[in-house]
Amino acid sequence: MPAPETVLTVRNLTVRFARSKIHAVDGVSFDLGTERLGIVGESGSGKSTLGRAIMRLLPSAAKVEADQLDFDGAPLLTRSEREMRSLRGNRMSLIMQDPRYSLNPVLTVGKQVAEAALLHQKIGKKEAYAKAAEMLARVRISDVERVMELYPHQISGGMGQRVMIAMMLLAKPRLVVADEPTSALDVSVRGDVLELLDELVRENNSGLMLISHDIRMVAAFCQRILVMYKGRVVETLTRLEDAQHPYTRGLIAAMPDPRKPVRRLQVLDRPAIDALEPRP
Amino acid sequence: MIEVSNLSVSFGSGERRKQVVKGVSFQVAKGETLGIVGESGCGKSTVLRSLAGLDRHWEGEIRLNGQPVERVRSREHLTLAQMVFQDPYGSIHPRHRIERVLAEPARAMKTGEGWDRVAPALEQVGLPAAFAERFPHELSGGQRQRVAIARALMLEPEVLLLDEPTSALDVSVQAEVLNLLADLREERGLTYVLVSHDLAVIAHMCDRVLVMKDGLFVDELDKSDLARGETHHAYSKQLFEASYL
Amino acid sequence: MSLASTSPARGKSGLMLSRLRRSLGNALDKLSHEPVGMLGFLVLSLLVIVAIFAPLIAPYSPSTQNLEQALLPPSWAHWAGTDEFGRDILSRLIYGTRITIQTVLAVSLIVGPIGMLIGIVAGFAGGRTDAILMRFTDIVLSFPSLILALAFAAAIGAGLQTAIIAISLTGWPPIARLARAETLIVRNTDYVAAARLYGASPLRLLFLYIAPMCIPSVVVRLTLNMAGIILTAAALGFLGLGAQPPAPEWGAMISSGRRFMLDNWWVAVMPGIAILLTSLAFNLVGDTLRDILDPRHARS
Amino acid sequence: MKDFSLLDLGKRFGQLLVSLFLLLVVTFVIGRVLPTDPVGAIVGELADPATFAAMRARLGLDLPVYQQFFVYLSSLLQGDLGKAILTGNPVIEDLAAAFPATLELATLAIMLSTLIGVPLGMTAAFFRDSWFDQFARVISLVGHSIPVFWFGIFGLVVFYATLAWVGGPGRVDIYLEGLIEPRTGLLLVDSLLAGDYEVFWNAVSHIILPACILAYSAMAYITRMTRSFTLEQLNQDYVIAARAKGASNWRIVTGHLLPNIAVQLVTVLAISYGGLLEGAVVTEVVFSWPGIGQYMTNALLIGDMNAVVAGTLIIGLIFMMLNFFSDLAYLMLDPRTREVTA
Amino acid sequence: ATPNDQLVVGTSLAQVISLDPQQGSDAKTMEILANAYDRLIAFNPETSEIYGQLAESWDIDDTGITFHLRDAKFASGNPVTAADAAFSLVRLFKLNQSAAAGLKTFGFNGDNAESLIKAVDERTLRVDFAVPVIPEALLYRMSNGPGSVVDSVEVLKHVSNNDYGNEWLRTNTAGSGAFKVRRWSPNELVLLEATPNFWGEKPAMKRVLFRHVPESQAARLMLERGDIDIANALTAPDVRSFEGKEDFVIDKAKTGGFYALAMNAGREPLNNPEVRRIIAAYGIDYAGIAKTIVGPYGRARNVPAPQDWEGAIENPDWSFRPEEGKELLAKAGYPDGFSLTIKTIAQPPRVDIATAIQANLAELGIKVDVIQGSGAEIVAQHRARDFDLLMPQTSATEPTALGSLDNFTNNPDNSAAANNAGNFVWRSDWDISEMHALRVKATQELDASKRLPMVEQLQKDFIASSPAVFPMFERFEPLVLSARIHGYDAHPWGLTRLEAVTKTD
Ligand SMILES: Nc1ncnc2c1ncn2[C@@H]1O[C@H](COP(=O)(O)OP(=O)(O)OP(=O)(O)O)[C@@H](O)[C@H]1O
Ligand SMILES: Nc1ncnc2c1ncn2[C@@H]1O[C@H](COP(=O)(O)OP(=O)(O)OP(=O)(O)O)[C@@H](O)[C@H]1O
Ligand SMILES: [Mg+2]
Ligand SMILES: [Mg+2]
Ligand code: NI
Repeated sequence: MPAPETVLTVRNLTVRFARSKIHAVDGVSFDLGTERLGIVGESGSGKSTLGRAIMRLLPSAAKVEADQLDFDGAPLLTRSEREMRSLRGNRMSLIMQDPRYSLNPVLTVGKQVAEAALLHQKIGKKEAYAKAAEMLARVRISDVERVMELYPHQISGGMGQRVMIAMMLLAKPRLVVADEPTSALDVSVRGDVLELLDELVRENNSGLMLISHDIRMVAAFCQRILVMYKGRVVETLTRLEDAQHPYTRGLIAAMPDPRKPVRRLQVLDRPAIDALEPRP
Repeated sequence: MIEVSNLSVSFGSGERRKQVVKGVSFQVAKGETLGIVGESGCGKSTVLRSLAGLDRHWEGEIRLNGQPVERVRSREHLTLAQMVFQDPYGSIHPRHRIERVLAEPARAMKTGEGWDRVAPALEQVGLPAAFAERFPHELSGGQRQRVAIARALMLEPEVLLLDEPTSALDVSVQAEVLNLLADLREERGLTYVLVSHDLAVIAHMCDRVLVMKDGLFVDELDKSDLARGETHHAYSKQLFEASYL
Repeated sequence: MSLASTSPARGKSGLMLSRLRRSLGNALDKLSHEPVGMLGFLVLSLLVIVAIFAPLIAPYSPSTQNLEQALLPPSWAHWAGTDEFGRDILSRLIYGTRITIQTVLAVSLIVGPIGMLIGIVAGFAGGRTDAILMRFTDIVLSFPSLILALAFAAAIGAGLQTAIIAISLTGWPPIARLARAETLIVRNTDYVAAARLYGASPLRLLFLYIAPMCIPSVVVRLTLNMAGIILTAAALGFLGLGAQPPAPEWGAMISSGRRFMLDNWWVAVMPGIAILLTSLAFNLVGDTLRDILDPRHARS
Repeated sequence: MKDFSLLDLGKRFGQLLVSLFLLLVVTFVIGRVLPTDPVGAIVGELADPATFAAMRARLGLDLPVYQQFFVYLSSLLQGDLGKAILTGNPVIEDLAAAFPATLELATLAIMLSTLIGVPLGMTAAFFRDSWFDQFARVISLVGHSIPVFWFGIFGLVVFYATLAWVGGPGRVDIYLEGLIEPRTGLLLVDSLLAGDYEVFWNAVSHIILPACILAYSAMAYITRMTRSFTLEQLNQDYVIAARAKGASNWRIVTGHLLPNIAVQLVTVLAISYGGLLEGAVVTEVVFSWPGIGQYMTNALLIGDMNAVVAGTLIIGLIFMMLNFFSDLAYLMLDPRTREVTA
Repeated sequence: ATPNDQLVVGTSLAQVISLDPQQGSDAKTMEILANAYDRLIAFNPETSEIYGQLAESWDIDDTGITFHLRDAKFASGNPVTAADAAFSLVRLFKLNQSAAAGLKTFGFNGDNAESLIKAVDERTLRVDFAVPVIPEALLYRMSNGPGSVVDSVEVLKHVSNNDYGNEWLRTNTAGSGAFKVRRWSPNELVLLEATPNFWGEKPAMKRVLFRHVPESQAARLMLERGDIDIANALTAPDVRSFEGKEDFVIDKAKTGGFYALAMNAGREPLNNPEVRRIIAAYGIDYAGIAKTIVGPYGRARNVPAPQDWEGAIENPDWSFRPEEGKELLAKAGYPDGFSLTIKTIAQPPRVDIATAIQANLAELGIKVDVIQGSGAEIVAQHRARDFDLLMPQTSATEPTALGSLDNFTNNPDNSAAANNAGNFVWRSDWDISEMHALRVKATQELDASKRLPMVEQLQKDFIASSPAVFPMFERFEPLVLSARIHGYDAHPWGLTRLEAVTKTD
């Protein structure tokens, strides 16, 4: 049975934190199919908040409102926490930035990956470990047996991120939100991890939201890019060259490019952008 | 300006002794900007810290401005090179006002009052003088990094050691800080050693780049190599490819 | 020049004062978002006011005995009843705030600086100095505190001063440990590294860089300790070694009042309530201060 | 983060011995320069000065302090803690009687306060700033803010005298006293070993009230620390990761948080336990509990320095051992402190 | 509730530090030992009549007393012999500790004891007088705890360093009483067990337990609940709470001792007799304190002989008159008053009395600081004459007016060099050579009709002499018994025998 093409529909999603007047996410709308969608924007522009809002993982202090927030054709916001739990890690997953902090430091890698299997599949411990081993092998970890016995601080960052991916993609989710999955990694392993992620997502026929502030990396990797500025989506691009919005253009220009050396980098003209993006 | 020969640094002792920097040598000419790239943990910061005088258990020889320096620096030698740290949030005392942050170098060195030089220093890095009264948490990351740079310049060193000065910052802010560094270099004829893992930043700023791996320099690239994306070592090739994807 | 804020006319001290006011206002502002902490703060303020104006507030003298009127239950004449000597309990409680505040402040003022000094020196110097200082701290810490207090009282005689010194004697090690732990973190920060680079002397580092970072958590800890101080003073009173009669020290009142608990509940219950409220207030304020001041416990 | 290897532990052990020695010196000196004179208590207040002097000489108290110290030290090295001046009993026997009483009480108290305090603290952290958080805070602080003797007498009146739910002061009903031969000195254990269930249940009914009261006063610290540890952990990304995996709150608490705070918690519990083992004099007095706190206080009041020095040494030793073991716990519970194998 | 064959006494055992009857003189210790040891003679608490315990009879002559012992056995099974009795008394003077003080005033000491106290045969003991004494007085003193007869065979087995078995007897008993100590855990309990070897009637109680219950309110609750049978360390309010309760009986042992006030006559301004007189006669609210604080623990009394005793004189009209006192002080040269300290053991009711005195004297313009301390501390300071005011308590050595004058009118040599630190008057640095001489004369006057006026005169002299150490309150030991207890006759000195005690449901 072919899955419906639209994985996620977001209309006018707004997130506000208690005691803060500003909306962290402000009227964001987009559709996600089985594609790779990049979300870029500077720090604090609401990227992570958007991702977590979709996962319903924001703290209770956050108020999430939306005209529509449908996952696989069914609304998300009205679901109970219990229903959400059965979705999370199963039908939708979140891959986080830094494996050093997002893996539990006192549990072995194997245990943490196996937990993902235990939580959503009615299987025993043994099978869960077998599943975990299988998945770890899929993310090209050699010597799986040994690695499963290790603690997070005993493996490298790149490996940690693979473990994270294995853990989150074990259940072949429909929707994968990757929140800066590579920004804590070395450039040299960054490519590998992205490639792996891409491969798995394709295979599962899932939709991927890749959150990053590295616009060039996102451009190279994703089919579509949402550019966020102060909680709003200011532009949707398929190619960097098409960028119209001054913020996007400024962002591109601010990145040093060794192939096009300049003496001085261009900086953002924030007042001009803010004038263009009036806040309600 | 800087001459380093056969510098090695080890941490720990006994069985756990680990050599982090394994006998490297390099020179930096006056006014030059040297970049050091390499993956995390390869020893970049350690080299820099030894140059600055923060790590005291190095072996080999370091000469600054032609004078050999000891492991425990004298005050005069300290003023030769100052350092700017990666994390603008952690490198400024959270409970000192900016004026104190900037006045401290002069006061600690006992070279005059220091307070009256705060305003010009702020101006120099493009911050309003009114910022003197603020606490660090009242500044943004980019502004803090400017303050850190201003502080490093208070003792008028000839060498600035920059340890990933922009990696904690947004690209847009990064551009501002890099521009500032470029301007200062021009105005004062400063010598920079810039450590980063971001090749784009390195390439933008540096005249010459050393590629480091496991405590050794494996490659040296000059400006034209960088522009052409030319490398002389498999590792630097890999690094480049990853950065330009 | 456009340096409006540093115009010499206002002068350094005026500036300092306005800054102080601002940061105090800030703290109060934050406190006002914490209803429970605010409550504690109000109780403590009330306590201070009562202590200052004790002679004006108290309806009777705290030490005048009237054996005819011993052990009267609370009434309009004696809101909190009278004790076994016929003294008005409310008046004694009111005067007792002075002793309590005095004890708490004195202990805090001794314990805070000593503990902090030892802690930051140990943490900063490291190596042998650290080992020696921390072993010394361990010894004091492992010394049964009440025993030390008793020994001390035996040596220099019972009394409030003794109690203060005795409590202080065993009170500083936790502070020292806290300050040391904090110092260990702070001394590895980049701002300390930077300060080393511009030649700051060890003393400068200790007092200008490290100490200010330890102060908030030390203050928090001290505030939380204050409740403990009141209770330790009470325990010393229980053993007859705290403030000497007729001083209306709450702990002494409660411990002599306990002899009447079954028949004349108010004699022990009234000071008990005073101690409970005060130490609760101190605890609440300390707890809240920790939430406000300690960045590691900052609200997300 | 602490970083220990076995070597470091060995070093710590050495330091422990040095600390103990210093503790001995300090206690001894304090004891001997104190003006309280044990001789008066022995010979009685009406005796002649000559009798005083004779007794003082017999006890070796007429020597200079340093000589007394060496005499003491040399017998200590032979495992002899001396005789209690007070009773003429070997101190070690007195302590062997008094310490188990305290141990029993303290152990039960720490168990109770852990069982209640830890879940309370974690729940409070989970529902931070909710009414439950405030409630937990006030409840635990009240325990920390009321003098124990006040609570003790109150508890006796309510639960013993009025409701008759628990036994009164003392370790067992008095007529059952002396029926069980002490083996471990822990009455609960001894009575079970002897198979005497009447004494056992009687002892349980006696220990429960003081244990609850001590537990309540210790609970505040445990609850608060648990709460702040938990809060710290709740801010960590791995908790969000666990939730993103679909783990329930219960699973997050038991499977993820608890192992993480266990390490810090062990230290807190060790400190609390140490404090309780020091002997809660006041509680012991109210509940006529023949524990080490009462023993030491009495010894001190009467100037029985042999007993005080020995008691302090034992308590110091326990404190330092607890410290030592909580360091060991770090090593065992936190994989980050173990040797890196990868 | 307690079983019918066990007696449980809730008390404070803090002061019990030695079980050697010839060592300590602590009342609690004696209370326990009274049932483990027999004395040659004892006296009836009600009538003060002397009767034989181990002695079946005795003959008094001009030079001494001959005791004829009954057939009895020690708990060890050894027979009780006159040699044991002689050994015990000699031992008392050889050890020469507090316990010996009472008999030492009659001229016995370590050097002459062996020649004065001798076993004539198996069953006959001869005690010769060292100085002329009233035989009755000697008998009373011998009936006290230190007169206990120890099992010399057992004790001699445990002698080390010439200590007369003291080290061993401190923790063991070797007596012929109805009970023997089976267990003594300091500050916990003393467990007595009936011995099969007792010479008298078999006691109804199989075991007697003295339980350390230091907290009076706890003891009170236990008594109410029936977990103890007798409570004898209750505070005044707790004793009062049992008044009028059917199931309980309040009893009072009139110890014949006093709560006293010692002033240091060697210090300014207390060396001024007028100042002392003003404090004693105008400065203290005896009646008020007796009513609200001392309560069942005593009654106001300033004459050093208990009110009820033969030969005791009326109380002087000392009372609290602050205005007059203040005036007199001004006349005496202290218009602005002065400052003093008052030292006391941290124990009710003494602390409370001190607090009340503090408030009283404040009204005369005398500022008093209360200093509490442990028993050891305060006694040491008292012995060292290191105090201004201090509150000792005394106990009687014989139930006669003359006997109780011992503590207040006896000071052979007041010089510092005499260092007679066991003596209360010496401790107050109060020189009373005339009164002392009169007292000695009285103690040697065998004719009761001549002695009585001397004793009365002595009391009058005492009151008139602005005493530096004087009684404030007669000291009672109140105790509360469950009504289940029968046959408990509280002995004034705590030497209550329990063999006749029975219990009903
Ligand atoms: N728990 C929270 N309480 C209050 N405000 C919050 C909270 N979390 C995030 N915010 C605010 O919401 C805004 C968006 O934050 P978010 O973390 O989504 O940004 P981001 O784009 O992911 O930034 P970065 O690139 O730094 O990760 C910020 O202004 C932030 O301060
Ligand atoms: N004080 C120290 N004690 C022990 N090991 C150290 C110490 N400081 C650094 N190291 C080790 O030295 C190695 C090099 O560290 P360094 O900080 O120089 O790396 P780097 O190249 O700057 O990495 P990054 O890009 O992450 O900053 C690392 O393996 C690190 O663990
Ligand atoms: Mg983010
Ligand atoms: Mg680095
Ligand atoms: Ni914390």
